[in-house]
Amino acid sequence: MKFLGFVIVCLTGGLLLYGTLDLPDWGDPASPASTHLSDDYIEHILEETRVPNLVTAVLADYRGYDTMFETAVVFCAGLACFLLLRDFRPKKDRYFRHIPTGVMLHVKNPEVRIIPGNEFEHMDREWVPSDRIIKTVCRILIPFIQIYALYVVAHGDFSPGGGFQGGVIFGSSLILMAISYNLKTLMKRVTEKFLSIFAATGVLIYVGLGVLAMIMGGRFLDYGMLAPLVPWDPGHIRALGMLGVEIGVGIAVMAVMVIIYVNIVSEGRHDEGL
Amino acid sequence: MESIISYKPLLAVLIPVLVIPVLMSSARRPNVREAWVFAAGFIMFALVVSMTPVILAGHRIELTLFRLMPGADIAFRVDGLGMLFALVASSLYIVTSLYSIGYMRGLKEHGQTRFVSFFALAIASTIGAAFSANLVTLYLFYEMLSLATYPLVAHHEDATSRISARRYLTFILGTSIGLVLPAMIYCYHVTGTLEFSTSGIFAGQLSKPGATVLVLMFVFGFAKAGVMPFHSWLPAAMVAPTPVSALLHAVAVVKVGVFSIVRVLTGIFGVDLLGAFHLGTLVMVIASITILVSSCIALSQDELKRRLAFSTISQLSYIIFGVAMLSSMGQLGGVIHILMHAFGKITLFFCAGAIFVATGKKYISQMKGLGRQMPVTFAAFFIGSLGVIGLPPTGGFYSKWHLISGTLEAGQTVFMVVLLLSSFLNACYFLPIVFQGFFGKPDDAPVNAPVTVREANLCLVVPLAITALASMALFFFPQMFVDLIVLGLNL
Amino acid sequence: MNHMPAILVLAPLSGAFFSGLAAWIKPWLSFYIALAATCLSGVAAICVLGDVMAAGTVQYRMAGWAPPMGIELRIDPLNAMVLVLISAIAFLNLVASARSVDREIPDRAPSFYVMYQLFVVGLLGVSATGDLFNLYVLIEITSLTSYTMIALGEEGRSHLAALNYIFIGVIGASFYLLGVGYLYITTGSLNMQDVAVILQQIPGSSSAVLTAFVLCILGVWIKMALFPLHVWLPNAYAFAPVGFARVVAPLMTKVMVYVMVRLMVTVFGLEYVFNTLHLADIVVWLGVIAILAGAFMALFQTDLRKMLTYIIVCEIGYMVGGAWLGNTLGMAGAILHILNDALMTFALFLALGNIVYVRKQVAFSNLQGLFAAMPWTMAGLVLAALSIIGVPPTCGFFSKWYLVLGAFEAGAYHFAAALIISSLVCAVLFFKVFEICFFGPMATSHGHHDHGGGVMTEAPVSMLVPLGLVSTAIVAAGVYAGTIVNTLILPFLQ
Amino acid sequence: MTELLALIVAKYNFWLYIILMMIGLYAMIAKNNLMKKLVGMNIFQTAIILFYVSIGYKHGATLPIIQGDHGGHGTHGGVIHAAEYINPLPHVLMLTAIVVSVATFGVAMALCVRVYRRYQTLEEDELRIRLSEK
Amino acid sequence: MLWPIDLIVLTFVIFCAVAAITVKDLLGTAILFSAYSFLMCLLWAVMGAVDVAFTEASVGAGVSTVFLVAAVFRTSRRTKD
Repeated sequence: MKFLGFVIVCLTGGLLLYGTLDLPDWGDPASPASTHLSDDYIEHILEETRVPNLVTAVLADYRGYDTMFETAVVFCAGLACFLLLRDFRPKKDRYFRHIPTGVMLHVKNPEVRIIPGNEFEHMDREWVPSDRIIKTVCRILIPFIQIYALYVVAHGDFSPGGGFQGGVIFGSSLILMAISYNLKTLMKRVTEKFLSIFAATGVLIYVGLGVLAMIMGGRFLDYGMLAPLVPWDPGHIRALGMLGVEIGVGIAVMAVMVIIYVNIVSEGRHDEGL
Repeated sequence: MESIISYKPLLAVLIPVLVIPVLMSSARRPNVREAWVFAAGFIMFALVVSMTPVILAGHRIELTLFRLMPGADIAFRVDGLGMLFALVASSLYIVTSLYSIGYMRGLKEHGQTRFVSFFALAIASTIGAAFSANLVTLYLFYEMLSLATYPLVAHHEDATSRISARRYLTFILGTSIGLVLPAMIYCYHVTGTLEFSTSGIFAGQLSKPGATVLVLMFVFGFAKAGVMPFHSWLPAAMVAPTPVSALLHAVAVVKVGVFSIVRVLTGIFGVDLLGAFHLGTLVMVIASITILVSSCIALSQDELKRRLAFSTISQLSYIIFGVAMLSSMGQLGGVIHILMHAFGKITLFFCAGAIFVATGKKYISQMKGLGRQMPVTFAAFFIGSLGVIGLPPTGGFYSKWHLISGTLEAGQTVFMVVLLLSSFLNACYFLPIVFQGFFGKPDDAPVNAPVTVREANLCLVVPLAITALASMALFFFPQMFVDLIVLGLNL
Repeated sequence: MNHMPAILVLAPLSGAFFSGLAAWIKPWLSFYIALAATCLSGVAAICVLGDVMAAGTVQYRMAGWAPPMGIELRIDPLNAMVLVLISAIAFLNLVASARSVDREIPDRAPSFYVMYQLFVVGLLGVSATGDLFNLYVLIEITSLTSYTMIALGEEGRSHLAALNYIFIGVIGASFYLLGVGYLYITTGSLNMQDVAVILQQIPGSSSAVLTAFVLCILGVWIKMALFPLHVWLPNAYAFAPVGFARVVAPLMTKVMVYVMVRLMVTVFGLEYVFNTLHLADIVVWLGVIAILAGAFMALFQTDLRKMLTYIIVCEIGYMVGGAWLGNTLGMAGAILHILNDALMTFALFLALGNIVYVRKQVAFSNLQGLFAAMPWTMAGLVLAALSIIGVPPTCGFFSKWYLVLGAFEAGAYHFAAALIISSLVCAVLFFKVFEICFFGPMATSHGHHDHGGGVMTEAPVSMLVPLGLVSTAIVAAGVYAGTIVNTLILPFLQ
Repeated sequence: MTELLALIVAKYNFWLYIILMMIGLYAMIAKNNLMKKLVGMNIFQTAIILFYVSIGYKHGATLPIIQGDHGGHGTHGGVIHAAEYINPLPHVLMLTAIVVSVATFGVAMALCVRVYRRYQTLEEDELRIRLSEK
Repeated sequence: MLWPIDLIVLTFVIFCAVAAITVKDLLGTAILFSAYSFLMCLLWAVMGAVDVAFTEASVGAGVSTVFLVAAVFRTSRRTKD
């Protein structure tokens, strides 16, 4: 196997090397790649869409159709993790802590019902006395991360970033919560239903905007047609449309990232994680 | 000769197919079922007969169903040749269905509905093959027939029938896919058409080796004709119930094979091309080898049906032999042998079946003295064997006569010897049966046992009597069929 | 403005998310939403086909941007045909899945339907788009969904099969992506038409273009499981849940063949493929090897399902070899075979699904007496098998006809021989199966009971109706093969 | 010598991406552990992304974000020179590619967890043994 | 003059890649992989692909690593190769 792999790799590498011979030099401004289409984009995007960040403009408008499917792919991944890992059977042995005494109970018998409350507290198997520093730091940090994520989503038209990055950051803030506290804390705040509905809604916002454009008499995703719906500033209507889809992408990505993490880390049981 | 557009050929093919669901639905009520079978048979026969005068008047009936590719449609064309074959098949179908009632019920066979349904399908595809206007359509019905026959051969669903059904399909399907299909596609590739035309479709596009290979591919590829070495499915298929052996493996299936070869030789290659490359002689050699070898094998068979099967193989090669003679006399003799042999051989099979039903005896060695118990059956057997050997007063004489005179006309003495020798062999393996039947003493029976006549039931005896008489009648009135052939091959 | 091309893709897409949401209200809703969505896209596909046949190529500019700056859907006779095929098969299979999915994936059926629709979206998008990179994204959607749904099958083995598929599939997709990269750096464009125009000016000797071509074709071959690269396919399709195997087996590989044809004909141009490069002979030989290898590997299987998967491998050889014969007949045969093979394979897997539904296992040993037990299913199976073998008037015969004609015209007699041999082997395969189904336990019951009088354990009607429809489609596609070639395929190749 | 150096300067980016890609591909094919294969897969895909990004790079050009005062108000604020800005298209494509790769990564990860839950190993040879013994 | 920095980073990248697929500890693999992604995004930022770099920083160096660690946490940490 190793040898075979080596041979294949060498063949592929050789082919690719051979291919590079006729490539234009690296960073050559005259190469077709950086003249044919890119010039059209660079020169026309601003007056056509009023969005200075060319990447966002091309991503969400010119190639918005691609991006819609990209979001669908993300949704797929989340759904896939749910389908493959989600496991509704409760664990047989559970751990509880009797808060007044601090005694740990290891319950093997599934019949025994212990309602976690102010007397008992549900525990992870690998339970460590919770570290106050980490908790505090994260409690302070997480809101800022989330605000930054919102900024990244909203400001994607003018600076690097956009729905996807913002969504990932927001999602990772939630993941951070799950790590610093424990998985239950997260799942209490954002339930599974909430996440899955968000994931679907995010993409639906995207598709919906496109369909709305169709209804308004344009092609699919033709934000220019949305002008009648937005009374103010028709000039920036395309920018607004992009913002809308970016928000959709952000929501979907945020939800999916959390779904993937939760399912992987708890083997689909959603009870205890890292 | 103008050609008339008519839906009759299509109807003739469709009726047996359309009746199948009815048969299936009336599985619980056998009499109703058989009634439907007869209805279908008679309607089909009537349709075929109703077309005969048109054909005899020198016209053609044509019908194009689907345009697949230019020059290769699914189309029907009724000409003399096809009409002759259709007449034989459809008329004998009625007789056989009567016979099969007696046989199947006499033996209390299982799965009778399946039996009659696939029987109807088989006869439908036979008629279709007879009426097909080009090679594609012919091939279509040829394959349909092979598949429709499989459940019939495998009817008994036991080990032997499994083996022989497997062999049956292997030979038939293997050759048709492996040899005929590529040959056919190659013809289309070269000429761009597959329509049968009496002058052939090749306008000098073939070299001698190419033509030779193609001819061999076709002759061996239509393995239903039982040309050696692709013959051994036929004896194996004898495990099927006797009506199947009678109609399909003496008339319909095997004759479809021969018919296809005749069509290809006369309609695709054409007499001139074959003559130019001396391919006729080649085919005649192959045929005569088959004739002699299979006759010799037949001599050594003790099971009656197997012996009949081998005699069928040799008789089929007569037809190919005659057509490959390329002389009008020979072709006439060959093609009309389709008819004559059909009636003779089906009689023989009916007799074998009747004997089996009545006495349960399969082996010739057990049949000593049976003739006095079943005089009608053995009389019919005698007539049938005369027909196959080719002696008056049976139609077989007519065809044999033309074949021999054809060889004389062409001055091919060697082949005449082959014919005479084979006729002699036929006599050797048929007449002793009759002789023993009437005059031999059963081994087991006491010396002066009172002989009681124990014929099989009427459903079995009547058909074999009919066919025997018919094959005698053909000796006196062959003219209509001769006209059909002359028109079909415009000799 | 005619939105049909967009609706075609959007209906299942939005349907997917709606049925995902509806599952939280009432689980059974998601199935009907999926049904409606696929049905809608089927209608749209038929409308598009009508437009194409009436007015030639249909273009749809996404977001209203003119290509090459924007993405366009470009639908000509070829993809119109493929689109109708995909949506029809997706719809019928959904009908058939109504019963089988609940049995196979009991607690996750709604999510299955969501995935299913996304898969269909991917296939439709792949065959509708006119943009090279968009093609990649959509291929990834199909792959991702199929990884997942394959992994929903038999515990353990199906997961390994899916992982294996992921690794190989990612290599394939990445090769395609690399190829697109090389194309982009040499042409500077991504729109198929535009790229084709620019490639005209680039000398054929350019190593970058050659690499791009080889990489794209290699990637597609990996995805379509051409023989040496087929290792992922048999396990993946054999362990997948039937409800998914029924749709992935006929469609996935065929769509990839479509992509190959599209790349050869539209993007690089037959001129470049056959006259500048000299790979055709090698590829035809590859096809021959694929055909023979697939057929003979199928011969050694003892499980109906495995057998069928290897037959798929064999059929791929037909199409690749035919497409590379380098003449119109061969290409037409290959394209016709995309349609026919999809129909045949779909019918086979539908019948398989019915058998699995009734008998759970499909090892040859428990197929006995099926003709008596489920006559209708077996009738469909027989018809499909005859079509695979190539018996007229089923459609398989005619695509084979064109392929062999093309082989003769190209003088590639080895390819013709391979086709004939493969049909012989397929005949052996299927009649082996039929023999088991015909005989079996009935061999002992030599009584008076009539045919069909035996115990009938037939699959539910919702699974039989699609089978019946597809069987008729098989015959119809055969009978009207000439019409299809003349009205759809030849206009595309001109 | 100098032109060789020039060639290297001109092309080394492409070559290094090829090296990275070979590493990833080798890991995917030859590594025994499924996780390693996954990491290899990701390296492979990142290498391709590197290739695209190198396509997009343009000497003497800056980020593909229009600078200056003609940000908001359309055309009247001075003309834009295409040579000043890097080609945005490859970046767009690669954003999509990254998303696709992370999605595939997640799914593959989930499958690994399932496989481990079933067979208690991620080494391919051991998996083969497990499969053969049952 | 951009290419020396570029070259240095590239060599680091390659080193990280090789290390990531050779170390025997999967947790180490995860971390090295994270480093690899981070260097990669540095490289892209140098080449002016800020958006791609941003995404890679958040995805490759961030979330993917977390996923990898999570998966390692649920499966085994040691490996033979």
